[in-house]
Amino acid sequence: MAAPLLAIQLEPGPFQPLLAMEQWQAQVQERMGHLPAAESSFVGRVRPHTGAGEPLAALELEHYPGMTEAQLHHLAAEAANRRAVAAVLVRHRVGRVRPGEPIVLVAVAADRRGPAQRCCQELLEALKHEAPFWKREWRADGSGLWLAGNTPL
Amino acid sequence: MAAPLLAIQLEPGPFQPLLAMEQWQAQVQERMGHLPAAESSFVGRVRPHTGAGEPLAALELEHYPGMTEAQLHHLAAEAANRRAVAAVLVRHRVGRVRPGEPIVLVAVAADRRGPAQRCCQELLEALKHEAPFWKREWRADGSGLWLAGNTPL
Amino acid sequence: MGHTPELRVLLFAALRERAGWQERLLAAPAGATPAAVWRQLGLEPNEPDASIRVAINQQFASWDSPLRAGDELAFLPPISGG
Amino acid sequence: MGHTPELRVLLFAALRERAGWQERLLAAPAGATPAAVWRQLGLEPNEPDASIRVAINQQFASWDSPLRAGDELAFLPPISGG
Repeated sequence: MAAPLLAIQLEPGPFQPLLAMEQWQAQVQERMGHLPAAESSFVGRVRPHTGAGEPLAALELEHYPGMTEAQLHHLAAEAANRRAVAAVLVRHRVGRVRPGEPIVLVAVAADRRGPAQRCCQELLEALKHEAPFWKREWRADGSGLWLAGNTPL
Repeated sequence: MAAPLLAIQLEPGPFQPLLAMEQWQAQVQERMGHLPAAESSFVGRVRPHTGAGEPLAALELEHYPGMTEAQLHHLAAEAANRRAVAAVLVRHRVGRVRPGEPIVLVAVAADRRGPAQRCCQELLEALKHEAPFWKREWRADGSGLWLAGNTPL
Repeated sequence: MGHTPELRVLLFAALRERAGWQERLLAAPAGATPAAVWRQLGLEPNEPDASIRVAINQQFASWDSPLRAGDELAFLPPISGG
Repeated sequence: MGHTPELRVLLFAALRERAGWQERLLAAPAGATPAAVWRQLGLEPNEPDASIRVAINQQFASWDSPLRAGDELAFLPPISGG
């Protein structure tokens, strides 16, 4: 089997997940000559409130330029090889993200639904815990709070 | 919590999953005033070969008009209530579907990624086994074979 | 003794093609069940295997559900959706 | 005795704000480890808790990895991606 196609990108501003998926599908189609039978995807968006339940003005996403991109590639390759999938798409916001805006998109194409679904889930969990991103919640009063972990499943 | 928004539709001809998701997101946005934090989706496409490995000319999807739609609604409502999700989208082809064309789209929006992912998977399995659809593989020589089950996970 | 149920019977996919028909209107004896109708119609195999399912009025039902006049009875071969 | 490693040290997010700086160039004693550099820089808490991770040259590493001249050493507070 050919090496999986990995399309990984940080997004410094708002992005449209459906547009990103369309572009990725075109890449997969061009590379493979067809689209695999199973495609699983996940989009995460900013909640309108903080973890403590207050209105959220924005979420700030800090990253480690260089290491974050490399680690996303590493995690995507690892997840793709573990599950024998054909193609992986990751888009992840950095910077200031407003409520409702997408933060993360993961999509996986494979010949079977099981590997596509499992790879998509595993990669999402991996990047939440193993890719250097840090979130700060900004409230309307201008105060900010760094988060020390992730929203539970 | 409000009853989940269920958008269920049979597709008599080729459809575009990303366009269907865009329309559904607009519905969810209008109904809820925002898009939930987690969105999980799955697209299934026709493989280019039969289960026996021969080139596939087309897949024919027969259904039971009336019961199929009702059963899809029932399965979607059941899966949505079991997982407390906000909105569910199902599009399913009927008729003659060519290799590479989408057969099924399931998308689920929820406040957390776990319920969104699990509901999407469970609903996909449910409709594969509990919604009255029947597949026939058509080969290039004009012979057809009714399938007696589903592709394994 | 109940009255004679008038049934609409539907077959799908492989079952339809094997039998050579899709829909029949049928008067069944009082107390008829899907299992009895299957035999009455001479459908094959004589003892339907477990993979074939029954729907009455577009809802899954069991082989021994009592049928009533006006019911729509369908025999469903193994489902393969999605 | 090895020679003195010249290190580039980076802090991120809450660690950066607590310390009041983002990047430092530093000469560390021979045999220096991330744990030793953490103390040398007076970072807090004095004994870093398990949630803080170390990267050397942009790869995760352990607190007792030996550092070499030219290394980029980063201290990473708890990750919250996705």
